[in-house]
Amino acid sequence: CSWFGGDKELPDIPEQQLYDEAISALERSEYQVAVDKLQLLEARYPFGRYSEQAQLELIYAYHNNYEPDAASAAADRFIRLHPSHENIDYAYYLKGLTAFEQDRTFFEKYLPIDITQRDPGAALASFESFSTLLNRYPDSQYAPDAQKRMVFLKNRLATYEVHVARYYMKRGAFVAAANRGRFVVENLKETPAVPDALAVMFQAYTELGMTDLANSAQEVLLSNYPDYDLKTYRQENKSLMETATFGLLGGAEEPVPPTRAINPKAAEAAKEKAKQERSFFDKITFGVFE
Amino acid sequence: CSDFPGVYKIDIPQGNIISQEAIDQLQPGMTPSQVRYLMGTPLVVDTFNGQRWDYIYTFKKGWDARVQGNLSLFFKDGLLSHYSGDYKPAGLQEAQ
Amino acid sequence: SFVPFAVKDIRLEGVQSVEPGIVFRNFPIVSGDTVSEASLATATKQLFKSGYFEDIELKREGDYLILKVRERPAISRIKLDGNKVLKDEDLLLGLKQSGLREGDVFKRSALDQIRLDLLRLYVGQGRYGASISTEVEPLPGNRVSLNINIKEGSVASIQHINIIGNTVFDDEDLKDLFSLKLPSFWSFYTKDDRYAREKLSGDLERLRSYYMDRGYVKFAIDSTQVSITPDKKNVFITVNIHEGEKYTLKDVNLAGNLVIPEEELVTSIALEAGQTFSRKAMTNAQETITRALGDQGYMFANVSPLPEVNEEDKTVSLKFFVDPGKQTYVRRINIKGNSRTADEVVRREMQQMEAAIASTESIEKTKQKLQKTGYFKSVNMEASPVPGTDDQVDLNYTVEEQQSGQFTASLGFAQSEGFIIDLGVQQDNFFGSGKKVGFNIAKSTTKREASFNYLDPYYTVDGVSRGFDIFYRERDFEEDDVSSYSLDEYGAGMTFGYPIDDYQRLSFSLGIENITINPNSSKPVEEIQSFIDEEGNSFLNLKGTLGWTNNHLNRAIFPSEGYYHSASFESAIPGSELGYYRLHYNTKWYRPVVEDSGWILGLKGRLGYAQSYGGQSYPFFKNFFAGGIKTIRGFENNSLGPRDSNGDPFGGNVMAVGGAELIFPMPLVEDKSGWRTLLFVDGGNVFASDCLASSSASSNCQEGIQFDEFRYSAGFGMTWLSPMGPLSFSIAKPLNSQKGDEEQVFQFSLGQSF
Amino acid sequence: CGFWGGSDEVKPNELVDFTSEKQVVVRWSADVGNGPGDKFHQVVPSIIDGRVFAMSADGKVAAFDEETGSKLWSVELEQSLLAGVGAGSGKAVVVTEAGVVISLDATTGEELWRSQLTSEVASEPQLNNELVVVQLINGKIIALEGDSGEVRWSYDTTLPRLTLRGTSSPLVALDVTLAGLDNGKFVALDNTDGGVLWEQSISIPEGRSELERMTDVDGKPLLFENVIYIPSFQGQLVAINPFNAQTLWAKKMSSYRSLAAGFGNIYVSEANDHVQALDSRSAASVWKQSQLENRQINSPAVIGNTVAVGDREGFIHFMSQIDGHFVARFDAGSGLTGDMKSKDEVLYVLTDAGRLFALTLN
Repeated sequence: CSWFGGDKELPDIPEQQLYDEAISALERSEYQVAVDKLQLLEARYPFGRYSEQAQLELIYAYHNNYEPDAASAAADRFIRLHPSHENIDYAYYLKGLTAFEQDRTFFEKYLPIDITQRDPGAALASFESFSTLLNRYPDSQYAPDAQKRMVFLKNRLATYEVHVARYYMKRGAFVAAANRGRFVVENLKETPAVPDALAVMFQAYTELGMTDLANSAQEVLLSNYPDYDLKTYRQENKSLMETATFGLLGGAEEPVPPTRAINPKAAEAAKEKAKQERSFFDKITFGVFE
Repeated sequence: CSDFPGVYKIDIPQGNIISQEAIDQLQPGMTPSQVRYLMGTPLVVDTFNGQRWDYIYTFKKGWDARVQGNLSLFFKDGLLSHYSGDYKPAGLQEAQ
Repeated sequence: SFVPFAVKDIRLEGVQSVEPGIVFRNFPIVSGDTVSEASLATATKQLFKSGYFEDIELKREGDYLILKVRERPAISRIKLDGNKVLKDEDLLLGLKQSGLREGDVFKRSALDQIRLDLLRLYVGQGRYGASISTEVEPLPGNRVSLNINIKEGSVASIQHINIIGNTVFDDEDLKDLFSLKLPSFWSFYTKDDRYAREKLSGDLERLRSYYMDRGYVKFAIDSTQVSITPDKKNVFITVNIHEGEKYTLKDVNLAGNLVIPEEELVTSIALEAGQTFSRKAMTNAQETITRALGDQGYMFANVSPLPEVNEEDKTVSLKFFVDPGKQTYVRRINIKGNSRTADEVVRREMQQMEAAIASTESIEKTKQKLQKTGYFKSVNMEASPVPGTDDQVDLNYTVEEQQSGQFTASLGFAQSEGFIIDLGVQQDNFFGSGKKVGFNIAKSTTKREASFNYLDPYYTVDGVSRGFDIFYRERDFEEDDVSSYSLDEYGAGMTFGYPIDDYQRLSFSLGIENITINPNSSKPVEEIQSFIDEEGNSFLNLKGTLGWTNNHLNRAIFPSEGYYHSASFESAIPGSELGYYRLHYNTKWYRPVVEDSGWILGLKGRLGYAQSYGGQSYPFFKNFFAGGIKTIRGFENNSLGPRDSNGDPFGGNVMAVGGAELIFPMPLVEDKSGWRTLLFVDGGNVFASDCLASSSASSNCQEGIQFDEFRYSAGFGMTWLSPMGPLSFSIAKPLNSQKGDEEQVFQFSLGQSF
Repeated sequence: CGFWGGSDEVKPNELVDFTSEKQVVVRWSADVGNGPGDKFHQVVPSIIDGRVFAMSADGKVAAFDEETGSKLWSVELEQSLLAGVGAGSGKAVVVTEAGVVISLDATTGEELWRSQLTSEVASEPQLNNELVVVQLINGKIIALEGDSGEVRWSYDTTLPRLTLRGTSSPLVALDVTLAGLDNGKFVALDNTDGGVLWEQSISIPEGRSELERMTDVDGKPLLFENVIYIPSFQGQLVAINPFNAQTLWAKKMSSYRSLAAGFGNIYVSEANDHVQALDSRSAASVWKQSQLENRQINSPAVIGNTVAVGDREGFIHFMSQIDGHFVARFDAGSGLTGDMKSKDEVLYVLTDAGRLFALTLN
């Protein structure tokens, strides 16, 4: 005895009518209605004449209905079920598009948030779907647009890497900064961030005193981007104290080569020497400004 | 009041730890994978010159000056030939 | 025999609802191919694999190939009835997991699997008596409807748990270890009297470790019997154990490549000969060694304990075999989930560097520091080895952001003052920049204010913070039912802070403020009047503050473990028109009652002492106040402590406030991380160390701290992390309120979390 | 339909009214503490040398005179008991919940010896002149020396993961012990060393879920005219000639209760609470009484020309051995989870609440 209303008996709507209603809902961009109709169609007539077309339209409907996860799941399902379908490139394209949209979230449009410094997760997923589309179906009608979006994504990822590299320079982790720069040069070629990446590599290797690596980075940079204003890290960032005291106390030191010490005893000696040298100002401000 | 606590700066270790006992086992003619087995994977790789591996170790303890030591290994047609840098492997010649 | 022939064309027979296009796509033979017996067989197999057809037949008519197929029906509807305890969605989900959904191809063989899966769902709920029958009803267009009717039967509850062979510990202690219990008053809610095999194996494991942790190395569970009554309503569990002897630890030694000096390791694992052998102590020691190695970069070290039992003297000699593996380096640190917070704001908290030796200690400290920022609801880290290397890992941090800070906006209109507005924004992570920004504009009966504050916690990369604030404020204390005067203040300040180690910070700030007192002429207050006569009513004050904090809490919001101290010394710098100093000390301490059970014990304490210097009289408006949701709940805001000549609360220059809290998990809520519920006891008061000259009787000013003047209250508090910021409310009952105290049972605040 | 789930709760059949042809006479009745309780213990009184022995779940053991029902002795063991009292050759033996076998002197109730077992015993010990044989719920059968409690031999078998509560109890003859096990097997063991003389599987597990694969032999085997009849749950009722282990007949039938025999019939309380009479020679169904469905009846007991079964509500139904129609009914006052024992035209009944009746029919 069912208490809450009998089992709702769905009338068997003929396949053709269901499909037409779904398509017209799409045209009127009532995407929620379209999604429901297409889901019903797929459930009632799984192998009907329209089943494949319905699955494709479903991805598009989810995408416009701001359900990115459902859209990419539907796309995956379509790719799995119909590997050799003629417009499977459309599925890959839609999958890439949903991830792309997801990345440029609400914030970027309305709030002053620099997206290139945020989580690149969605951008990576979008990049991968577009690249599968390009190498599997180079002549697909969606390839040019996908190509354009990939360039945007690559730049975004490269800028992100350079941001991180700059942080590590500030932190003094020079090998880490150099490797982040190298990641851009090796994997994200032809992006506007490449010269900055090379500059960071040059600065990091200079700080590490690895002159030949620094020179080769500088050479590649200046040969490809002759008018790049390349400065060492120290010139670029006068010491904090100088800015805090408007240039009165801290002079711009030349890049002091790191004290070379192979064994611990030498390290101790170097530390002692460095201790006396701490400037008087540095002491009274408890090293706050160093 | 020089012992009043200054700003705490975390230590910054960077690069591969190089042990004398490992580099003394380096022999000319070794293959890259043998070198990698002994010394570990180099953290600094020269994108523009595959024939040289740089093992660099640098450590900045708090405010003390940064301590550093490095060892560059050069390969000739794929095999270890010579080295340069602060560490002196016993079995190899230094590059001129 | 079969003669290969060129297929002129392929004709389909028996196709009803499946689209011909699908058939040809899965049948890799096209007209014009020459076909052999083998190629036909593989083609048919592939078509069959597509799952659309029950039977496929190939016939040859001249050069035509006839493909005769019989379609498998598709399930177009699954109808469930008779299920009340398990809803349709749960059952359909269960079916989906075993690969059956509306729209799938129907395979008769799957019917039995369906019955079994549904039965298992019911057995999982302890309903052993359930019975399920399925029926396939054909529908037009080669589709079927699957009708499943269910008789759920009643729940089997555990009637009897018996442990045989226990001599050392009695039945009650051992049964307490079990999650399976005999029916009790609470069973309708906890459902702990329902048998489930996984629960039993978990209980047996707990029993085994209970014995193994108390020296019974040879403990064994001989056998376990689970039996059920014929009416499937009662379950009986009997566990037969063999305790064996109690063993003590004979000696501990370490073998293998230790990398860390042996004495250091042996002292760190704190296992002495002679103590009762305990498996838990053994695994703890193993973890200590693994972590010690991890701190030196040996992330993939493995330490295997080898206990050798010698029967004669009932002792165990414990040997740890240490294999450090290769020193591991961190190649890249990836941060995910920060859609609002900038990468650098997360990365700057990290102690572990890229391209550096990996250290479990700094990785663990990173997680703690990220949680202490208060920007994230959860932080987890996964290390994934770098392919192609055996000594490099990438660290992947996933953070889940949460609203940190709060936002208040209220607009109103009152005849007496016209337009009332109170707009306040306080963001700790302003647009994800990691900077603390706050401003508020208020115009209401009690105050008119416009203030702005800014703090950059990472002015330098080491965490030197720099901030400043600027404010204009008129506050009428009488409306706030404190003594009747109003205060106009405006000023600005600058502050610097820096860490002196991982947990402690020092800070200095310099501020300049101009204060004007305007006493309420209609209700003069003697104390205020006598102060103004001596010192005048407007002051320019240059104040400096020295601060020290030592924060070992494990999280900024809802800490559950650790302690926190902070002390500050604020003083008017000589030469300003005021001469006073204020000392303030604040401490918090949390400890879980039972490890990760959600039950936490918390203690809080605040002390304050202020005094004037240089012969000037002490500025009353720098007094401490007590009472209200921030100090002693259950009493009106700022209503405790000495009274002025009109009998209004006047605050005091000595404060002692404390409290104890029992935090418990929020019932009935799935995601408990956004809630904190607790029972609390608050106590304390403010006092005046020397009374201002005042003749009227009502000012009952006694000097110094009077313990019998302490006020206590107890009650229930709750905080919810709303999108607008932490919302807290408390219901408290004052325990010893005296005449004149203003009680307030229900109190509410936005922006302050317990 | 019920509001709290469980709406399709199985309800016992109503009592059928009939013209009773016989009167039930209570010869005597006595009290045994608060009785074996209703935790589905298959407790049954034992009658040896003019004494009736009974027990209560909280550790009371008592002996009553067979004729008068007067209490001869009673002992408080302060340890809870699960199974009934096994009596024979001057001893009364019980097993506590903690697996301790306690042997008492049949005449005085004074304790003779104790022996700790490795698991629980849920059916009363069986005795012959030399041995005390107990069947444990972990699949072991252990024979203890009658006078000292030393273990002479022990037989072990593996059990399925889920079994029915309770076990059968072995038929102990002079030189052989016949036992039905919880894994559907039936073994004959040599009393000297416990060696397996022969083994027969009574019920083979079918179906996929643990519940469907339960095949316990929980009822006690019945020796009737030199043939052993063995009931099993979700399996078969099998008749075997114990001397050459030949199976005479096997009939698909599910029962977890013991059997009774009379007038050439074998009486079975089936799992679905139908009482059936089968011809002992051919296993043909003589009659079937199904009006007691869902009343959770216990094992049948023959008294006079009737066969009696008790139910969970405490009614004892007497049926004619000829055609199974109801002849008399007696209200024992509280549930009958344990089985009843008939001896010399007297039916001894121990109710869950601990009331011991000696009933006769006239």
